[in-house]
Amino acid sequence: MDKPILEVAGMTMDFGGIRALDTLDLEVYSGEITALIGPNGAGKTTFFNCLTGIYTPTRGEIFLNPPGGGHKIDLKGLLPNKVTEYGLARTFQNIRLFPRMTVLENVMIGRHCRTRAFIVGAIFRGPRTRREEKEIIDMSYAILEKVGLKRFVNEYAQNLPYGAQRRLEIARALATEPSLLLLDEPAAGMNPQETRNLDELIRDISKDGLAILLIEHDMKLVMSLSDRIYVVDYGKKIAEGKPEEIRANADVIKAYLGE
Amino acid sequence: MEYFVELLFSGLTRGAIYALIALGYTMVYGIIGLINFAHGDIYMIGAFTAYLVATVLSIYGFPLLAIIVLAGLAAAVWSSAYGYTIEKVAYKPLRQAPRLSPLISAIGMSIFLQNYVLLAQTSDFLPFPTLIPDWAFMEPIAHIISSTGITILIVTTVIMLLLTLLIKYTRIGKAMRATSQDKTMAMLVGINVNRVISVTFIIGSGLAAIGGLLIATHIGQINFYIGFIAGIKAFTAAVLGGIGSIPGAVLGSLILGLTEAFATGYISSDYEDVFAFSLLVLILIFKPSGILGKDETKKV
Amino acid sequence: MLKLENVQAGYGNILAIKDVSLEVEEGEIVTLIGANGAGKSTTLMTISGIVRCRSGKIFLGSQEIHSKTPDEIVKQGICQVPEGRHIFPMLTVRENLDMGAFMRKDKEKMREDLEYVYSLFPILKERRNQDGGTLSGGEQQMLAMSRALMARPRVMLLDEPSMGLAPLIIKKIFQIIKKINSESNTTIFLVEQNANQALQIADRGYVIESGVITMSGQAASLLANPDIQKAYLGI
Amino acid sequence: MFSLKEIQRCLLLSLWFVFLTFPIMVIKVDPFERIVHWRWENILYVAVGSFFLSLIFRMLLRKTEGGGAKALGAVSLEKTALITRILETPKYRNTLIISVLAVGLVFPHIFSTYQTNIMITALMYVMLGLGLNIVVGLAGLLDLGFVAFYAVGAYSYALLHLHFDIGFWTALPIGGFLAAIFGIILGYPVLRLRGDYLAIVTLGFGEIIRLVLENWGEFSQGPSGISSIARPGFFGIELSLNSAIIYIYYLMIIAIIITIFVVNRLQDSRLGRAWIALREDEIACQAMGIDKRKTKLVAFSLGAFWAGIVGVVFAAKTTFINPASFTFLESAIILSIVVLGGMGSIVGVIVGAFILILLPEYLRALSEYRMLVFGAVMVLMMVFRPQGMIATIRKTYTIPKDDQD
Amino acid sequence: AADTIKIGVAGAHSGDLASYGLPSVNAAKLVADKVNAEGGINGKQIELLVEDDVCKPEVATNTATKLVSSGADVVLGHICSGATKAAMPIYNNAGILVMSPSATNPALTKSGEYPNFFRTIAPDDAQAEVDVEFALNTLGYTKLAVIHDKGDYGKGFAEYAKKYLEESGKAEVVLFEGVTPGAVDYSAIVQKIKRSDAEAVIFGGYHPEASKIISMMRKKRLEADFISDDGVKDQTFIKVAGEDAEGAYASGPKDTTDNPLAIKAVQEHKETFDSDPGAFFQNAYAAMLAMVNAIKVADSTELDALKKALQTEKVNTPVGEIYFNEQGDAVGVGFSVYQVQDGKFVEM
Ligand SMILES: Nc1ncnc2c1ncn2[C@@H]1O[C@H](COP(=O)(O)OP(=O)(O)OP(=O)(O)O)[C@@H](O)[C@H]1O
Ligand SMILES: Nc1ncnc2c1ncn2[C@@H]1O[C@H](COP(=O)(O)OP(=O)(O)OP(=O)(O)O)[C@@H](O)[C@H]1O
Ligand SMILES: [Mg+2]
Ligand SMILES: [Mg+2]
Repeated sequence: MDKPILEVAGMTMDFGGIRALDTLDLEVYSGEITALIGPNGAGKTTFFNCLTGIYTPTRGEIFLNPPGGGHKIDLKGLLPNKVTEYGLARTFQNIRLFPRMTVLENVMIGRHCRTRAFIVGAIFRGPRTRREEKEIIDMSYAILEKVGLKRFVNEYAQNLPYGAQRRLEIARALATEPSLLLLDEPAAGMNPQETRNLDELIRDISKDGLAILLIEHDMKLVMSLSDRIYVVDYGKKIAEGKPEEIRANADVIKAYLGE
Repeated sequence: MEYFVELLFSGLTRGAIYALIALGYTMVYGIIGLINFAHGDIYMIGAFTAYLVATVLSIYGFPLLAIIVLAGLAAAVWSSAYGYTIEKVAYKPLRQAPRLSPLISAIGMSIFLQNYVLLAQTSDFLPFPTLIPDWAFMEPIAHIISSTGITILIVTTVIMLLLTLLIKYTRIGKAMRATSQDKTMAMLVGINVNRVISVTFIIGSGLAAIGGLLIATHIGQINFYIGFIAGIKAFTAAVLGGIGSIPGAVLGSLILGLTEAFATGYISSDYEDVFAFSLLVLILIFKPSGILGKDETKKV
Repeated sequence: MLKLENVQAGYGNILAIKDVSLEVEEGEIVTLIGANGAGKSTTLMTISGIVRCRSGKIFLGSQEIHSKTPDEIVKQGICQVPEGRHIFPMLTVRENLDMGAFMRKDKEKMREDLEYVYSLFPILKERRNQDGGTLSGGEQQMLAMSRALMARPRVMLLDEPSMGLAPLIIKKIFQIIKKINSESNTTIFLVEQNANQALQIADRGYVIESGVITMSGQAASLLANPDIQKAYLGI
Repeated sequence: MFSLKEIQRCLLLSLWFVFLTFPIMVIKVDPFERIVHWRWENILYVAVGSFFLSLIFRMLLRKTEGGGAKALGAVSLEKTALITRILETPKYRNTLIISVLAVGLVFPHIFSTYQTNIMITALMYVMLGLGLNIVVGLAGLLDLGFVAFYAVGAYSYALLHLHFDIGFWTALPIGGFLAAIFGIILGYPVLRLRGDYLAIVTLGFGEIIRLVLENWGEFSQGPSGISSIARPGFFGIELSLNSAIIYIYYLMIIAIIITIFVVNRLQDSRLGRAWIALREDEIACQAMGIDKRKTKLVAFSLGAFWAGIVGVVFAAKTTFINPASFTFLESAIILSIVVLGGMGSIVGVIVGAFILILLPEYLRALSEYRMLVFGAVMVLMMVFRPQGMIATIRKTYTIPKDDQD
Repeated sequence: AADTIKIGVAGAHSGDLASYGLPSVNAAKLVADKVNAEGGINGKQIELLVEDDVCKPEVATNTATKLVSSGADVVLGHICSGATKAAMPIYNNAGILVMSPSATNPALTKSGEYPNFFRTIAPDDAQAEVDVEFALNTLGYTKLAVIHDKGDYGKGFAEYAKKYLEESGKAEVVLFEGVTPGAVDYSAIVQKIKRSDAEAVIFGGYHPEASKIISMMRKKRLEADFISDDGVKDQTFIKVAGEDAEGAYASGPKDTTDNPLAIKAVQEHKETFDSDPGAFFQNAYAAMLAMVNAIKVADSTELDALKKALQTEKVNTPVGEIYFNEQGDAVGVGFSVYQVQDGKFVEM
């Protein structure tokens, strides 16, 4: 098996007295779906925040191996937008769309870090800019089609039903052409039917060969999707392995799954 | 050394004056996140009411104490009434509007109030009766701080303490904090949001009136424009201390007052305001939500 | 106990619920299921008076409440755990819980209830002095639930109380719902995506589709209904 | 049309106003002669006035209230006023633009110099408004010190002309760039401040600039100002005053057209979208790979640039400037233009500027009541049109019809 | 218009400076009515065009263009020097004579940039000269503090006062500073004055700040003398500062109490507006008389004719028998210093 696209070692995060993450190690491989599960308050979202530069971890390393080869990049302490440019994209547990922008625009924003046009380009709108603009729209539209939000294109994001908003977040993240996609509880607030569609969606996203790191409490989804699962509790890793191993793991059952 | 002390007290007096207005600003901001530019003018109206009542009473030969009490009362009552009405007319209809709409409404209201007083009364400066006599026992330090100055300092401190307690421990105080953080949820736990907001305006305006009375006594004259200038300074002070925080408003005001006094005393009064505002910028650069301001902890 | 007659409500010029009539008897657990955007949350918000009821009637017992203000409605004993938790971000966990009991005067009972919710969710006790805004999603959900419990309402409206919770806690939440319903005879009106579990504990259920009630019946019969199984239970 | 209940409420209301205005309206004292004038008649005026006003107020409010979400803000695309609908359909839009342009072109020839002159002022504020609109309307950065950049522009021309006899056309870009640089200097440290903290810092900055101009006499000639600044040159030809004014008028028209064009282009460009997104949610923005600080700085300095340009024009038009023209109230008015017109909407800003600048001039008829009415109008407009006169038209994109999932 | 003489009256008629602008309007009305009653100027009636400029340069240009557009023949105004400077080019271009009762900035006359500008008030430098002369020679002070209100008028005056004090060599300026108008408290600056051991304060500005400062000085037990300009020589100053104003000095147009015309003017004002006239009333009244006379003599409103008439013909006005020099300053306006004695300005 080739080298992981993301290597995290000894990640620790303290908030005043509270230790949200405790020397956590984790690896993600391209083309795989890795799940991160654990009780509420275990530190999952915090882990995402540390990866994406919203918090700087108290201790620990984060390295990204660009899929195209090239030497690995240290992500620790970078600004969020830098991290995204290097190919990490995320969705938020408490939805953070641009409420008063249309669905399409939300996705177009995702293209920002992959496009160049600036003041001059914007004003004079030369052929390059026009081409770029067209490319943005087409691609955004394609992505919306993929996640099945076509019919909302010109709807304001804030007026979308909850489930649709979650999918829009995924679409927006995809627009940044990530090599690693971080999903924070994408199925929350979806009914089983929608969850099933989401399942398919995530599958065919990962078919495109990018790595996915998934936080989720819906075990049905996690077990069916993930290639590997990490279980954290109180910021510590308590188990790691294939779904069936995890399902069988006594600690995990005690701390998290229950009978 | 003496000079230093003199300046110190000038600064404190000035600061206390700002604080009296800043407190109202901070309360209103705290509850609906609105920079209430009309607040300075409410203070002006308070001063005018006090002026009218006091003068009338003194013409009819009431004793000084009665004058102070009645004038103060009248000022408080009417200012509160104005505050209450303004909120209902100019801000309440804009609860769901974009954040800036009430701000503009406030600016308009401020212009309106100034000209309302200008037309109904006069553009000239009017002599404000000295309601607080120079106490004999103050004579030895009268060259350092006047009786009025002392009074203002004391009143400000007392009000600050009372407000802090009110916000922290009383039922209405809790309701205020809840309302300021999440109106929908506040309703869902049974808070009458509209009433809470009205009460806040009433209290804030009442304070402004007390301020109006004391400050006018201190300056000795009023006209329709005093509110605007003082208002801007007071708001600056409130932000400096961390807008929304009661002690912050006072602290910010004192710091602002002291800066101006010492700038005047040791450098030049030409640039006192420049120093005041530069200080503001500096402090905010290092403490982006004011000295005592709590940064909104919204988890990602 | 709670009764809606042909209620219409919406936002701006969007009609989110077009014709909702339903009834919840005293001491019942009734669940409302429906797809995303069907109008479940709007229904609850309309009952609580946050969203204006444009036409139709809402009764609590014998009296009309659709024209009352939210705080009056809460005083009547209707309390809601809203979608998206709505924790007061800059109040501590403890203060959030106190706000839940804002309407109450009986200090003694309140202290007991506080201990009770702490016993249900020990994590909250652990974090009682942490700002609500910094809690994790699930912790916030627990806090929201507990805050509602602190109010000791006659009628409790729950909007997706299991959202974002770990499997263990979800089990617990449903136990709690059943418990307060049976012990203190609280009437429960429950909105759930997790229709399966909801119908397990509910007495009756309603199905809402794009703002209109399309089906209703005993929980058991709904569970058995193939259409529902297909559409909402993911079987 | 009015139920008895409403009438009653209005009566109560007017009673309330009688009470409210009692001290200020009724009592008037002459502290020197120690006489009290009780102006009882005013009670009557207030009562009657407020009664009818409140009737009208209710009637209008009833219209606007048309069922809105009480707690959750609701927005939707269909919701459009007539003006907006006109602007959305290209056919009408073009006819409108053409006719406005036509009027604009012949204006100075049908109206008096005075009319042209105040029209220039209005146009200058349109430009200021459009500049600030980039900062506030698009990027959502509340700037209460915008006038500072205006002052920088004006003084750079005035001083350059005074000391080095530099002409209008050379000064124009210089003024703009100087202002932009000031924008960056201020913006760099403070742009991380949240909403209203930024507002007050900018306000402070505006005041600082004014105070320095006022006190640093050696540099700026202090309060007595700088006089006899040259009007814009016309290929070296000396113009008579009237033709000079008309000339400036046309310059402004051209400037406006350019501004509109540019702002429009910026609005639906990659940059413009980034600004709007930034206004909506900063953290999400960064997560989408937008460089927060850079994007904000660009907005801030672009706005400043425009203010600087207008500043130069201002100096050239009045031929005399002193710090009195650059008070906080100016900033407030410019901000009002943006918000009152409709945040982020170009047409809105134009409408706003015309209302707020021409109104006081035409209100001269009311002489002393001028500013009173002005203030009231500002409040009422906000109350009845909270979104501003003209709603923003977000660009919508057409989709191939066939696919409907 | 051939059948009427249109006289524009421009100045601050609203806003916080209104109290300095409105008295001129009254003066204009009084004179106009009188002249019209007597059959007008060479048979032509006077028509007044009153326009507000809020003392703001940019507004002043609008006011000016408005007056020009509506065919004003001569203009009384503007009130503030800044506004005046901004407006002058427009009048100049239209060849309209302008006479201000209150714009004191020296450049207006001395720079020669405003050939069509005249005024009936002494420029800052002249006033400063009087005050300084008085402080040095009559009162014999050697250490003075010069304070101003940072305003157009006040600072201009203060700078000249400083200049003359230093040139005189008899006294030193121990403090030169501006105070922020409208500030809520002046104790700091007063402490500073005190520390500077100034024997007297020369203040440039208007009465509101003057009364605040002098009151604060007395509160702080600072007995230094207070000498100021004619922006302060206003009843309101005495009334507001009350006791504290006693003994303060202020310069102003030569005593008008025994000048019959002045007495008459005040009388008319009392009758028509049943109140005392305000700031710059006498100057405005004088300006009106001067312009009316010039128009009568020249029997035209053509600029050069008027200028010639103004420079040659002496006119009897409330501020004395005056004519105008080449630059446009009034000659013969006596200037003297007054002291507040039991509630009145008494000429020294
Ligand atoms: N800013 C903060 N200050 C203090 N404590 C914090 C802060 N952010 C998070 N925490 C604490 O750190 C712990 C981990 O939070 P986190 O959001 O990562 O949990 P989580 O695994 O995402 O839980 P959930 O599954 O409920 O989302 C929680 O106990 C939370 O209370
Ligand atoms: N604030 C709002 N403004 C405008 N439209 C809204 C708003 N909130 C909800 N809507 C619309 O009202 C309809 C019903 O929304 P509601 O939230 O009630 O659905 P729901 O059944 O609760 O869905 P979910 O399961 O996602 O919570 C949806 O179509 C949604 O687009
Ligand atoms: Mg989480
Ligand atoms: Mg919902």
